[in-house]
Amino acid sequence: MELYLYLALFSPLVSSLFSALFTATPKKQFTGIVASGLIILAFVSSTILLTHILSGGDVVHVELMTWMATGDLYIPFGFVVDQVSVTMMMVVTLVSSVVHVYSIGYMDHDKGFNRFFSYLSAFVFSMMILVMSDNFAGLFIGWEGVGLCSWLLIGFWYHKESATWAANEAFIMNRIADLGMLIGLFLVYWNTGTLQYEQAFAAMPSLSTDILTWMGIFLFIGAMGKSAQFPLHTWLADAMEGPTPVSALIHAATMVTAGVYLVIRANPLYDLIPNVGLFIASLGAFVAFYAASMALVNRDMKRIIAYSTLSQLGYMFVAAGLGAYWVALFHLMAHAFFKALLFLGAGNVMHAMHDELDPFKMGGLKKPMKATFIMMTLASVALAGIFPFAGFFSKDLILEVSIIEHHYIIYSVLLFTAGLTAFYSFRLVALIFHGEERYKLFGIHPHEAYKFMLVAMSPLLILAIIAGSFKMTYFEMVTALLPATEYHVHSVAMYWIMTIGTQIFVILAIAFAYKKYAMSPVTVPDGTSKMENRLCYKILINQYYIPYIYQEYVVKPYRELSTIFWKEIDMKIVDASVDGIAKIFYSTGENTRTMQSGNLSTMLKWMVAGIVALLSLAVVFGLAVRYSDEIKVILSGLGVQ
Amino acid sequence: MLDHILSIIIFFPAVAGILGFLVQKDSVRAYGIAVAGIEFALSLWLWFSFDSSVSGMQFMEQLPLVPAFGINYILGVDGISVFIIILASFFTMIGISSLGETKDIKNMIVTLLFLQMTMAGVFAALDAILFYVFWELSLVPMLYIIGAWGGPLRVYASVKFFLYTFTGSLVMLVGMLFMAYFYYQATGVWSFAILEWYRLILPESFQLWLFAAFFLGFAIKVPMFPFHTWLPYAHGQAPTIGSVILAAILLKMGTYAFIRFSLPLFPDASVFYMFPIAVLAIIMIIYTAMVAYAQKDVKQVVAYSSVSHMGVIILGTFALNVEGISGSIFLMIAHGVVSGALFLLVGVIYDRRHTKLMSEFGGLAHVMPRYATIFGLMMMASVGLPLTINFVGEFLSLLGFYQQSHILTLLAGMAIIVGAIYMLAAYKKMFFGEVTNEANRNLPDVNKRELFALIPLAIITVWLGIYPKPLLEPINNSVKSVVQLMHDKAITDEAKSRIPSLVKGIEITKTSTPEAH
Amino acid sequence: MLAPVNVSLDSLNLVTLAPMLIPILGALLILIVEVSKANLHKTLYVMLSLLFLALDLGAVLESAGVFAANGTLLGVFDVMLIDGLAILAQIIIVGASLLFIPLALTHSRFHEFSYPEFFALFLFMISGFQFMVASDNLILIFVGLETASLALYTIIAMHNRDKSFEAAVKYFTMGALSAGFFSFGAMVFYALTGSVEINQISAVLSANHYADMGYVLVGTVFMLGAIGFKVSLIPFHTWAPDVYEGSSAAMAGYMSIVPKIAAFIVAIRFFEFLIHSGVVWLEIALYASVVITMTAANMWALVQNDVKRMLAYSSISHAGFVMAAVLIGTTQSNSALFLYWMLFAFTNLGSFSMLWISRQKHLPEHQPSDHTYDKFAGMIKTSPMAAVVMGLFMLSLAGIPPFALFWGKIYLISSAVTAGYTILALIMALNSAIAAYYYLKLIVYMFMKEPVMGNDGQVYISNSTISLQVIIGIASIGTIFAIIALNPILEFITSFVYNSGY
Amino acid sequence: MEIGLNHYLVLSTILFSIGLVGVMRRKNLLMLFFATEILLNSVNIAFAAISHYYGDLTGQMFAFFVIAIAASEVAVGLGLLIVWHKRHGNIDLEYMSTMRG
Amino acid sequence: MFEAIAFYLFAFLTIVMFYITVTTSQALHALTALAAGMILISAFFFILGADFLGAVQIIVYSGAVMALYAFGMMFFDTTRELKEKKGNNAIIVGLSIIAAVLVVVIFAAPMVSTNMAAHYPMVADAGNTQEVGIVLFTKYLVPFELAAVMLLVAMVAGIVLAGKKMDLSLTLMDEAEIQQIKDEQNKKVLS
Repeated sequence: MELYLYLALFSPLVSSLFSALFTATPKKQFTGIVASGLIILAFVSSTILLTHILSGGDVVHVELMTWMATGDLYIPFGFVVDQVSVTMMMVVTLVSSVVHVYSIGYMDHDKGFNRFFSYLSAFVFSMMILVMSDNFAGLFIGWEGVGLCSWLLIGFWYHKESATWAANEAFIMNRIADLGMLIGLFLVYWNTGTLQYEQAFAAMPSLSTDILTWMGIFLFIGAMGKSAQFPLHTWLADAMEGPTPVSALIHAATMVTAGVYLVIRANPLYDLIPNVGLFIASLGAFVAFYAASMALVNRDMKRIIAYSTLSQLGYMFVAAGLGAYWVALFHLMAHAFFKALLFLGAGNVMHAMHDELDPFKMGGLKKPMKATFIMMTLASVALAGIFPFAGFFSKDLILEVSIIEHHYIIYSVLLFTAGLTAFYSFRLVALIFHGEERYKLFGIHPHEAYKFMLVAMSPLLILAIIAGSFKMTYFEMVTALLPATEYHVHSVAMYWIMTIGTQIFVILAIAFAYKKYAMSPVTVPDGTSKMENRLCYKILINQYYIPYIYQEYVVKPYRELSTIFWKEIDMKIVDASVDGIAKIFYSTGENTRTMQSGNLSTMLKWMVAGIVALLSLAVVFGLAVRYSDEIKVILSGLGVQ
Repeated sequence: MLDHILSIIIFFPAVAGILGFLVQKDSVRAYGIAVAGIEFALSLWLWFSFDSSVSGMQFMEQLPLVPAFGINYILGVDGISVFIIILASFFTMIGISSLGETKDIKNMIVTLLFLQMTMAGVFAALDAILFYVFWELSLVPMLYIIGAWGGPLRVYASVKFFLYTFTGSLVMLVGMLFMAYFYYQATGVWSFAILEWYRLILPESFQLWLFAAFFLGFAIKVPMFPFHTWLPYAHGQAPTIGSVILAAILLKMGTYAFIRFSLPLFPDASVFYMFPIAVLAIIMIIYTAMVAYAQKDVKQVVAYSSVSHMGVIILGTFALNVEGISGSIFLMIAHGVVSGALFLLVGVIYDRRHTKLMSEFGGLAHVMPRYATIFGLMMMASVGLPLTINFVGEFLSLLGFYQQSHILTLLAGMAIIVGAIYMLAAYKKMFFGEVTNEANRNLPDVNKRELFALIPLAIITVWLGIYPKPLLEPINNSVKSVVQLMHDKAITDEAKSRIPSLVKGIEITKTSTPEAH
Repeated sequence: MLAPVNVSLDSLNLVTLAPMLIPILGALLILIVEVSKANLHKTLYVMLSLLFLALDLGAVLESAGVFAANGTLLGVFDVMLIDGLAILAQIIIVGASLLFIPLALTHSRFHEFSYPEFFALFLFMISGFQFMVASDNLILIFVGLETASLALYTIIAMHNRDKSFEAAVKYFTMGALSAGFFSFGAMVFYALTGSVEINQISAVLSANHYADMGYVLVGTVFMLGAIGFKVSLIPFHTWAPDVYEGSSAAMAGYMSIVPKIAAFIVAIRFFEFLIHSGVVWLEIALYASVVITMTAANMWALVQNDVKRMLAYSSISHAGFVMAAVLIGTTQSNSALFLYWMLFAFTNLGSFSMLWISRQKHLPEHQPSDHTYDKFAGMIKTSPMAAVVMGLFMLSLAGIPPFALFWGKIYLISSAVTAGYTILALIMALNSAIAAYYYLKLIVYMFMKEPVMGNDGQVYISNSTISLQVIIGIASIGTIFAIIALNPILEFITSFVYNSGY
Repeated sequence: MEIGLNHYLVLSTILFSIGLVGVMRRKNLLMLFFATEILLNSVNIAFAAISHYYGDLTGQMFAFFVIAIAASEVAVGLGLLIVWHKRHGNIDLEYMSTMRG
Repeated sequence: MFEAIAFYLFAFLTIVMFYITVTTSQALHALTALAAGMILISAFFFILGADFLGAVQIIVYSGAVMALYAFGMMFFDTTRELKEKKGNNAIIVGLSIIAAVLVVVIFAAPMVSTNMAAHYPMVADAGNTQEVGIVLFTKYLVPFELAAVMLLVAMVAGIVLAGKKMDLSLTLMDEAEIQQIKDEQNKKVLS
């Protein structure tokens, strides 16, 4: 099985390096094909590993070599394929295989074609390290690695100012969280003496709650950055500047879920500190609602999906925070499928619309883009959680968990959010595919994507539909590692009321969306309509003014402070004081050199003056010596020692 | 020959430098590369014959110079110093081979060879005076390099560099003389041998003063805030090769000296001053990073980033445990490689455009993709991305210091944020966007000569990031003995508890070591 | 009636006179040669002087052997005192003179060297200095001092241009004032103790426990004035820069070494017993003047435009630095004084010789004095070897290891540390940093600036002859490889100083 | 009223101070040399007096040598002045300040 | 009593003479006053029993030195009234008075320790000149000889400086000029 592990791990690396060889050359179709092939190889290996684990095989654990060893610290390159990581591997390799193949078409006309595959495969490799590592340090490698690839890919079109800005924003924001993560690591190391999951988790129960709480908080701060939780969420929406396959892979399916993965991975820790868990869950619920609310009014197709991702991440954190790790993981998996599908569909639309992102400028695309229409609709249905699609199983489970754990506020927030989710999803679908063909106003002739791209998307479509049916298989597998809490509402009646109630609520939301955006005529908003001048609309469209606040109260002051530090403090105080000391010597020399007037008479006077000065000193001293006793008396009278 | 390999490594370039005067002007570059290559081969040989499982000094050489005053020619390397020596010879080679069109190239190469002598000497010397000799002597070639080949403010910059460091080290010299005097009092003979000094246990009050004296010398060299202002000038004005060697090797002298002198000689003072120094280090990290962000000149960005990174090294050093000190030593090497490479990269663009202002550039990634790639790699290494060389050092340094103070480590950890900010901003300004300046439209990409210098650095950056063990293991062994020595020598309870003992349960009796008073 | 005085020749120890008599004989011989045949070439006199100086050095080393075997030697009614200090000082005096004399053989012709009187006066001067250091009798010291000084004034004036006359007159007049100070000081001590011999003075003073502190202080003040003038302590230094500028560069280099070491010996002999027996005032006064001399001279050197004048101020600073050894007054510090001065002799003679070798007869328009900084601009381009050598001397003067002066510096600072003068040690160290600035200034000009238009480098070696090159070669070898000879020298000095009781 | 050593010392000091005044205020070098003669002569009085009161000849010896020194100085000093005067036609020290700073 | 009167008288006169020397604007007055002062000092020497010294004082100072100065004055033509800038007199007077007062204050106090032994005691039955001779030619033989050297130096110096040798400055002349002058000299010798 080690072979498959290595294959799964390293074939993306090979793919990346292979593509990197051709970065300086014009587009080569085969780099895309080879890269996709290698990723698919990784997928196959992961599948084999999955079947191995499913069939009750042992956890595959290898230690490649020592990375760092000094003092008591010992960090190997260790990789483990267990129930959790294999799930993640499956998600990662599957989605990335799809995205790779898809990208061959999507990036067809881009001159950075080869480079794109290099970056994309590098991302897969980093992600594989992240999920497969058997220790926190390895996790951190992957953590930073995906950050790097995310930076590269967001800024892939580096000639665009907004893209590079977004890339840097994403990287720096992630760095802020990474600091928390790093501190978490230090805490783990100094308290348990190791960074290996197994030993560290084994040592944790004997630690005091305070330390564990801090550990949990700092690790979660790390997770917050990567999973774009409030207040570190702004980068995710901006990250949509990257190519759409990137958004699908990184900013929907895989990287952003790393935070959830971390919490799941550290479940022995979070089990010990339920308060932190509750905080995580509350934050998750808040983010779920908060993001969904922003998605309601947004006019950027990709941003809407990004907010939806954010919202779903909130769901996952709710589950993870409440201790339902397997539920979180399950939703993670299901979400990966339908969200990636949604993004890829959006990519098709963008292609068709020549990179137009405003859904208000589309409409009626279901005719020219039938396949895409179907896929996106189904994905939205899955997202909305309609039975029997994947979202239903995973998302409803989270609602159940919250009610079973008696967190009714969370439950009601989540329930409300589920309605919002359905609304904005179908608002999007309706705006794009239904109604009038507004795109004609802009003189665009949309066309369907390449066939093979659609084919490539089909596995996701299938999974988005049927993933829910694997729930029990999955449950049995994963609970070998995670706490096996089955969440059942106590009374059957209650269960049905809840389920059906939710379904109805969601369907009503969908219907409302259709009514508003598909049935009634839609105009491109131009800032004049009544709704657009409402306060709440303004707040939402401006993302609660958070980016503005960051820009005005963090970025700008930082820049100004930097300039002040440089020009005022460094140059005018620190440096000037050093130069000042030198200048004092120099100017003293310059001012006193007149003493050497060259006049002999003056020189003689100086000599006599020297003698007189010495004599005066001598007399003072002589008197002091002679009358030392009296002087002491006087001084002591004055209070001097 | 192996018995005298250190002497050979030190004096071979100097002798070759003198002979270099006789080489014809057009051929002198080849001569320089050849000499530096041999020197590098010698240092590699040193590495291969180095027994990494031994914690003590190896290849010791001893020759009385002025026995009446206790000055001896003592050389030796341990895991702490050996790699910096190798790095020095490596950078001399890289530097000479990357030299482009330079006026008075013969003088430059001879100067570089002399500089190499002093650098090897500093790290191999085990006698304080010998150390001081090389330490001061290293200023002279650098003075000349900056002053003769530098930018418009070169004279100011070079003299400032020289005088500033010289002043600090003179105070250090007084400290050294004090140490020798204490040794004389305790044993009746003069000695400047560092290993002999290690046996002294000084009372805390003396330690504090002596530590301060040594600190001034080292801190200016490092350079620590607020003694850092010579560095931007020196880097800003120096030619590429000068900046490379200054950043890669010369700055390391200060931090190396902290580990070689301050920690083992004054364990109690080290503990006493740990927090003030850590605060300074944190100011260095954050403040200079912010200053770097405000810069308009890309070389100044790299220069200030050096200061910022040196802050992390200082912090690791004053973690006073094996993890931190090993990390800081590793980071010295890492920072040497990375900042050296960054300065080389800045030199590449400066050679082409004769400006270093970032506003002059923009969109270079279109024009010079290979350049952008290597720059990007080095920038990421500088930012401390895992699996690059810098991360190992930074991680261990911060990890080590976390044991001493949580809050301060948290603040120091800001390094990874602020570092990313100025680096990414600079990268964005230079490489991203459209090509706006017509002068940049047709810039040639990095050429073979430059690649020859840059590729090895890139390889090292990644290789040691993934597999730091060849360095980390010997460093670890030597650091362990230093930490143990410090623990044994510590006299205050505070110090005893702050510095971990590695030998559990065995307490070395104090009577075996002479006590000065 | 008076009884006849019986003196046995043995008890006179006439051998103690030998080193001083040799140069006197040489001078007389030169005068006789000149009288008998005029217009002989200067090389003859140079070689004669060299021969006599070599003999002199031989005699000094001979007495060094005697000292090593028998200890301090008194001679000729105890007027002569041949102890370690005297021998060491004579070695420096004669050695530096040996290095100086060949500098007369310049390519261009200069006035003083063309006349044999110069060499006669020079040898007389040396014997004067030798008497000065080889006695503890204030009378002999005074007469020796004046003999040497009068010869020196004349030698300076013999350079024969306006500046040198001015220098000689200034030096002479101030010297006369300081002679007054010396005699007044000696008078006070004579009044106190009834003796003019330093060891007697010391013995009597300690016998009555310095009962007349007022008198002691007055005497000390005037002695300090007189000796301070000789070693150029501030504010008695004002002659130094002008005299150095006025005399030839070679002479200036010589003056920065030999007269001062003679004065240092007197200072050691006179001040150390005072400090050690608790004249705290002297300690304070010396401390202050040492610090002021070091620092202020450095600051003035910073602002000079002429290299020779800069070196003059730097010599003042170095003298102040070394005076600290007298203040500290331990065996180590006294040894350090000699070590420092020997190494300083090499370095400073070397750097002044470099100026001498570049001396032009007619200055170009843009050059207001003999050795402006501008003159050396871009020297590395036009005359690299000379630039490197000059740079070497500058680095040594700045105290950059491993060049000669560094070793003297650390030994001296170490002696301050050892004796507990920590602050002084720090001030001494930091002064080196200030000093480094103006030495660097010359290096900056030489290595980092472009040559002045029309300077083809010929100017730097306009005076060059083999003998000058040899001297510079010796000086630079001494400067670079000082470390090799350091241990024997140090042991030699220390044993001599220690056995003399200092 | 006995004349003691102190009287002579005080006299010597007063004369010495007069000499110092002369040294400081004279601009004519010849006159300045007069003042230096006064300095040395004043000390000689003291030496002779001490010698007398202590019954010791050393003081007279010192005075004797001081006279010799003074005489020699006159010779050299006048020589220097003659050289200067030949060139410049004056012996005023105000004209002697080409070197300064 | 006689001694005291003599002391005060001579002291007064000496001070007056020397005061005139340093203050008068007539060079001739100064010279005369100086000579008078010198002679008055020799009077002190006689009072103090230093006959030989007194004689030397008169011969050397009043004779030789004064004669030299007189020649010098004629040479320099300074017999006319001197114009001396009356610059910062306050400094001069201040410094001297401070110096005088300080030293006088100290010297006015009698010495505590007067019990020192005379190293070269005066012999009762010998004349001062004889005593001086003995001490001078035994103990102070070396200084005496050195003084002779010093006088020789002074002589040589005087000859060199005041003679013709300094008339032409080789330092300032070019090599060609020097050669020309030499040739001329040789011609003169030949012819």
